[in-house]
Amino acid sequence: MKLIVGIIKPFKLDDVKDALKELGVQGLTVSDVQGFGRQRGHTEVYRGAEYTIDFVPKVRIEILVDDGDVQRVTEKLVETARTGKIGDGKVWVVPVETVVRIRTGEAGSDAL
Amino acid sequence: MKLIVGIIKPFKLDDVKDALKELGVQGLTVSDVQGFGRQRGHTEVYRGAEYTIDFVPKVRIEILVDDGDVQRVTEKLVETARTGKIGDGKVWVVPVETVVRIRTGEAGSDAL
Amino acid sequence: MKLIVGIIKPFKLDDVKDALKELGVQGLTVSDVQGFGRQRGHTEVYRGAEYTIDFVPKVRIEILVDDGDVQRVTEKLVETARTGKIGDGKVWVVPVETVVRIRTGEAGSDAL
Amino acid sequence: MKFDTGDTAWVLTSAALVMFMTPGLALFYGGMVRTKNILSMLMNNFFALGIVSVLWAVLAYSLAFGGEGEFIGNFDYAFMKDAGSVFPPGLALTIPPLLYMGYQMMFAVITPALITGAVADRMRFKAWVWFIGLWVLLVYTPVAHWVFAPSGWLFKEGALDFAGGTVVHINAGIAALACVLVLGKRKGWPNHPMPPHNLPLTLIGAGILWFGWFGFNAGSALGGNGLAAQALVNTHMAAAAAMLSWLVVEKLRSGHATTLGAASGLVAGLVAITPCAGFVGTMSSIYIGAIAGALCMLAVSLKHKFGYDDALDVVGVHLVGGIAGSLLLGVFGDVAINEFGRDGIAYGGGTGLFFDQLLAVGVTIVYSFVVTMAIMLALKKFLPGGVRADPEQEEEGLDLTQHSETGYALERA
Amino acid sequence: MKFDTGDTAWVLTSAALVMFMTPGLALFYGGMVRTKNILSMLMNNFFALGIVSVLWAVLAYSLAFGGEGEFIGNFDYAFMKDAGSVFPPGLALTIPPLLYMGYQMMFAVITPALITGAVADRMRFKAWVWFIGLWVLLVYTPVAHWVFAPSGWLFKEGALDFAGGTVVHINAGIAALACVLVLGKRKGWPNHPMPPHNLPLTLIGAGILWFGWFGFNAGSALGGNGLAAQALVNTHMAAAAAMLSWLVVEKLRSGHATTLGAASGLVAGLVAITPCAGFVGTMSSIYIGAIAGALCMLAVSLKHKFGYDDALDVVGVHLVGGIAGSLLLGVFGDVAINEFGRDGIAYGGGTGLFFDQLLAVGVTIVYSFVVTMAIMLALKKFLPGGVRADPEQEEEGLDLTQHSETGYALERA
Amino acid sequence: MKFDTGDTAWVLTSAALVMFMTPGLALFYGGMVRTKNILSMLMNNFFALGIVSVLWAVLAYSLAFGGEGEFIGNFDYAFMKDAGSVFPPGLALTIPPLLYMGYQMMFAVITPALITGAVADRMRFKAWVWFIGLWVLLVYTPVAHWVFAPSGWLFKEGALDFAGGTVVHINAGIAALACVLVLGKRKGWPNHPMPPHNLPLTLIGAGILWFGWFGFNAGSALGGNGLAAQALVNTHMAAAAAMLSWLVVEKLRSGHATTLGAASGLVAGLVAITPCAGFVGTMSSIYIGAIAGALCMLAVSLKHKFGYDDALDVVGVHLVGGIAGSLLLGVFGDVAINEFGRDGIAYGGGTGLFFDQLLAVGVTIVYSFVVTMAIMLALKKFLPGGVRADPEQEEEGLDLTQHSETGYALERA
Ligand SMILES: Nc1ncnc2c1ncn2[C@@H]1O[C@H](COP(=O)(O)OP(=O)(O)O)[C@@H](O)[C@H]1O
Ligand SMILES: Nc1ncnc2c1ncn2[C@@H]1O[C@H](COP(=O)(O)OP(=O)(O)O)[C@@H](O)[C@H]1O
Ligand SMILES: Nc1ncnc2c1ncn2[C@@H]1O[C@H](COP(=O)(O)OP(=O)(O)O)[C@@H](O)[C@H]1O
Repeated sequence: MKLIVGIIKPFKLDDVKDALKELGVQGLTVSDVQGFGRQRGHTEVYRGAEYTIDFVPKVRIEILVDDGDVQRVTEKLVETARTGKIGDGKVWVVPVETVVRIRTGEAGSDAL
Repeated sequence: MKLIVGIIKPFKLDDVKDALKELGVQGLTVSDVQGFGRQRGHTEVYRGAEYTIDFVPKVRIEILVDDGDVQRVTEKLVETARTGKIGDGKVWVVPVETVVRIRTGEAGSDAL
Repeated sequence: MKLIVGIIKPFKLDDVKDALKELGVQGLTVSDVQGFGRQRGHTEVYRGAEYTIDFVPKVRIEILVDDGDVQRVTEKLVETARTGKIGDGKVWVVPVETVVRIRTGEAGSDAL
Repeated sequence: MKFDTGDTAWVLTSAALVMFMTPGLALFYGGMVRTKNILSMLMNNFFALGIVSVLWAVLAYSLAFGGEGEFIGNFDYAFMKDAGSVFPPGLALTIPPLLYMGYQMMFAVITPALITGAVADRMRFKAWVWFIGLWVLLVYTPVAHWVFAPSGWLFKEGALDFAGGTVVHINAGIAALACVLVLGKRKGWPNHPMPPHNLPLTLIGAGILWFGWFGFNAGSALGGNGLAAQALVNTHMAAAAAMLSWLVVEKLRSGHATTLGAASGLVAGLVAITPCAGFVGTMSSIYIGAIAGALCMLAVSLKHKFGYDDALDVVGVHLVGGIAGSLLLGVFGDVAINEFGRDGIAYGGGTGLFFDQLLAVGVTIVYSFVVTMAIMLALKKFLPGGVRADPEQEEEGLDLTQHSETGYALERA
Repeated sequence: MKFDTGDTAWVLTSAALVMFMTPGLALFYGGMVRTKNILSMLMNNFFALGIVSVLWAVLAYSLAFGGEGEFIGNFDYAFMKDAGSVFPPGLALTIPPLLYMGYQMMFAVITPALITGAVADRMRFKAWVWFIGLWVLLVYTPVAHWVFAPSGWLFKEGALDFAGGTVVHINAGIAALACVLVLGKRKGWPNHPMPPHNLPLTLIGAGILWFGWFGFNAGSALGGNGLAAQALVNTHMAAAAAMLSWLVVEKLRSGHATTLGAASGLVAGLVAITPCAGFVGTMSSIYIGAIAGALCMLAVSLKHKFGYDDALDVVGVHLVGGIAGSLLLGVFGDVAINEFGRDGIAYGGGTGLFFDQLLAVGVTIVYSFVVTMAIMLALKKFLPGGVRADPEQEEEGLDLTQHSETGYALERA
Repeated sequence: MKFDTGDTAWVLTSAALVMFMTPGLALFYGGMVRTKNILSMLMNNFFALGIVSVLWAVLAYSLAFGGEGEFIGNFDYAFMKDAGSVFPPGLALTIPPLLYMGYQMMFAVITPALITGAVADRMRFKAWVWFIGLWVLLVYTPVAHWVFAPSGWLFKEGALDFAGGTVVHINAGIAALACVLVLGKRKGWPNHPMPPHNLPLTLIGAGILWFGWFGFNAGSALGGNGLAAQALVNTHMAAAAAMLSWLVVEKLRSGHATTLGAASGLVAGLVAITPCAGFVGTMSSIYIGAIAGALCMLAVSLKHKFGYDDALDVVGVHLVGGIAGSLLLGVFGDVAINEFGRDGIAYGGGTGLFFDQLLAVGVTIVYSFVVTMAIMLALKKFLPGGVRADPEQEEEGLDLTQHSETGYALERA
């Protein structure tokens, strides 16, 4: 069991969700995050004082998948989230030891 | 050292926190997330146009625990967060290599 | 490849970001979270009714690093985020199996 | 007909100001509910502007001010017949009769709107629609007739109510109690904290209420005259004094003076001065405000003691503040301020006025409580689905389940 | 000169109220856009208060009300020459002439501001700056002259417009259509959901609009008199009735009565009653409101059918509501209410008024559409950068890209 | 006594409008602070409505307007004795005397409220409570007497101040400077960015301020007359012109025209026109506004240059704008507009008025600065806990630490 984590551009979320759904992914969890990286932030001006905001709004996606699905899902995610411009984000994979579905107590693949 | 991550229904947060506290858990970290899964989202209407919102508000809990506590804590979490209805969420466990308490620099179990 | 996760006090974020940048860290991702721990929350009063809020606002930082950088980055993070008062937070390290840069598809260290 | 342009100008302005109070009230309450119910609160109040206004033109004005009955009006002005050209019997004003009708309408709108604060977070929208229509016709209209119409029995009795202490505040406050007794407590109340989701919204509302209340009270002088000036100053003073006294009591009891306390206190003062505004002097208005602020601060804990879930303290503020003001008028009434008023205990008038006020208060409480209870029980029984949202709907929030909307989508995206 | 103090008081108040409508409109619209464009919306509206007011004093008032031409004013009052001391030809009022100029100014401000709702989310600020200046001079000014100036040809024709059904609402509504045709659709419209980011803000705006509209319509009686009272009551009734009818249609079609629907409906009613406010009776205002509310609810789907991206339904509400009101005046006009009015079809006046109204509506639509289109096309061609934000700017939001600001930083930090 | 109903109607309306400005100011400032201090800001302003109003009735009105002293009033009207029935010596108005007292009260409330913008984010609530009481009695009251009371020495000197340029804006602006010098800089200022947390709130406030300012300035004509009309139009024009000039300068300097700039500019214009509103012509008001907008835009950077932490630019806007307006009156004053005014330099009056204005400005600055400084130093020394929140409290925010509340709980839950 693995956890795929993706940091993507917010406006790509719907596309990514739809693409993964098509691929058979049954669930995922997202949150709003702020990214710092190569992509520049922006400048804001308040009464003549300039502030540089280094952080850029991003969305973080978490998807639990069976080991065998990791590659397919990762590739799909990368492909769909890509715009080709700086700031498209990262995807990484973390090992997971157990997964439980709270409702039923099922564990492992059944819990997805 | 392990990290237990739980996605639960927001209104269960207080119960879960209290139950884990009783169990001896000294700390945890939560964030607001949006879940997509079997549980249906909802429909919103603005001037006659309908929008389907697929995401459901959830709360994400992270708890660092000693290896020996993983099962107890996971079970308690699952038990307390359960309503039996679709959308109760998931719990998963990730291996952790180091933990440090920022205040003191203590590492490992002492850092919890 | 590792993922360093830190829970810190919100007002330390800028210092931490600047310190890590100096160290050569090229990117990181942050989110707003609520922490529960030794640090006490606060009390709010509405029309005479008192509510105890157990959660304290914290910021969560995620940094993907090469295995060789883990110690340096962790130490810097701990050092910069420290105030010495209860509630300074935790840092932990999780193994990562793959990292991909969405824009280019580069993997591993090149993706950072 | 020729009217006084200055008097007309002031009452036109006042009508606009009183209209503005209902959106103000919506915001005042709206900021106090939880995020998931904000639109429901706004909707219930704005809806009052829709339904009550139309009902007023069609029927309720006539029932409140038509004819010379003691207990209820008649159908003389139904569907606006003649309402634009003649005054209700016993009234001779210097403003257009239609303006009197319009000005009174704004009071009929805001009175049931006050009840939204009590039934918050759990009443079905459909039930509110039925409730408000019935309540205006069966409760507001007769009470307004008794007190405001010159032929009304409480008016004749000598009870005074300058701008609606009994008709508006006590009436709505006791009705709120009846409503919550039928509805029951919100899920989780009182153990689960339900703090205000947006206090700045509440403070916007408080500001608008204070502003609009000048139209409510000083407009009730029905002209641009010295009495209006007295009512305006009294209104302001009572709000100020009540804010201070609420904060003092709060500070002494819980250790903090809160922003919500300031907003609540000023409203308590505005409520209490409503019946008195044109009958008492300036210093009296300060005393009345100060007493009401402290009293209402104490009264908002009653619900915890007695266990009724009056969500946003309509009972603690409007019922208690309204009773305080109506009875204190029996103490501070001063004929030197208004020749059509009466002297209270402190001005050598003895206890006569006080007991007439007590009568009016008691009668309003009993009538409004009983009839409101009957309406709610009838709706509970006969309205398909009843008066209360399902537990799941309550959990998910009224905005989504009643209106298919959410209040905020603030993340940048 | 000696004026009537009461009339002056009411028009002073009304001028203030109409000014307040533009911030109200900014909030009403602002709540409906996405978070990233909230400030752009507020800015476009506040900017209207700046630029139009100065233009008005310098030139536009003179072009609208100077001289006795049929089609356009002259330069008599340019740079405020004499504007403070004499009335436009054909007007003899009981208020200071300068106040008339100031009151009319508030209308000139809000009319182009209405267009901001259509061009939302994509028009460059620089383009808006140029557009609004040109539009006020080339479109608003002549239409106001035709309809409001006693020497204007539509005025003489007998067309009636109490407070701006043609001049304000139809004019802005059709201009909004021309603007969005030139601008094109927003990225992602209509597939990508773009729900309102802050409906409580919209409701604050709706409350302010309702309140301010009393100044707009009842102020147009230009005095504290019976006509003002009638206009005030009509305004209120139409808003109430339109809210109800919008909600009923909405409920029947989509299964829910929404808060945004209530806010939209009341605005539709206010729009429709604007031309009629001082020419029809109270019951008629209820009918007009009820028809307009239902009609506009249906009309907001037209954009989906025809594929023009009128972001916040300026066409559906202001154009359609304005046409409805202007034509219904041909039905419900009643000389008994206003001797300077005319009887409509329902009051035995035959179809004469109706066809004069139709003429005024048609002429306004054609003129405003053509000239607005020309302005937009010229700006698109000659303004460096054109009228529309780059796709990246649109994506990032106008607040950051046009104004270097963000609306909210609500996290506690 | 018989008064003019129209004049009374307008001043009643104006009093309500000026009251509404204080909540408006609270929102204007409130949007600009950080989330953790929003309630503190709202509270400090609302509290001004409470404490100052009661003080006014009890003592301050009498000290400001009682008797015929040159430097200070007396106790004639203390505890409202006679204040409801007689005018202050030298005044003969067509409105009820009590209304004059009430109208003036609203000015006394908002003047110290202006200072809240400077001391934001760090002053203890308890210190504010003491400060505002002392400041109203020791600073506001005498200055108001000198300038507004016919027996006041600056009034007799010939200095003009139509609606409070010296008494309100310069007075509060210089006091703000004294306060921040004693308080010191906020933790992290100026390196740490402290952007506004809710600009829509600020824009709501700006809209309310503009609206209410019609009562402030046009109400100061104390009747529904031509002078009120002139003041209303001037007020509007100056706000509009100042918004434009602020935006132009901002655009030239930083490359962007911002929404906060529009809001700030319009307030700068309103401030500057305050002393002039009833003494200058319409075109002059445009010039005054345009100058003030540009000047204040430049002045808000002074704090960075000199290193005083005037959080929300009370000095840059109110002090500088107030001085600009008071002195420009010496240039643009025109007896043709107001027979009780004087001609300025541009109208052939020579430099006499200008120097009288300069005197009034200088005296106000010196007096207010010195006494405010003394009050703050005394509080710092003698008030247990001092004037400033602890560093930890500042970090955690004033809302939680002073009032045990938080502004928002917006997550759906
Ligand atoms: N080392 C890192 N650890 C965690 N998150 C990162 C890291 N580097 C980048 N990110 C995340 O990825 C986002 C995009 O990275 P950026 O360097 O801007 O562009 P790109 O991925 O196209 O090279 C950042 O905003 C941040 O959220
Ligand atoms: N594969 C997954 N990866 C990550 N999160 C998931 C996954 N599946 C479900 N979730 C999370 O769990 C929540 C509940 O899942 P859902 O399928 O709705 O119900 P249940 O857990 O009862 O089967 C989702 O809203 C989502 O946040
Ligand atoms: N076991 C844990 N698992 C996850 N997060 C934790 C845990 N313990 C503490 N935290 C996080 O660290 C923060 C600081 O912890 P706390 O116990 O208050 O102080 P300290 O780290 O100084 O001992 C908490 O608010 C919480 O976010």
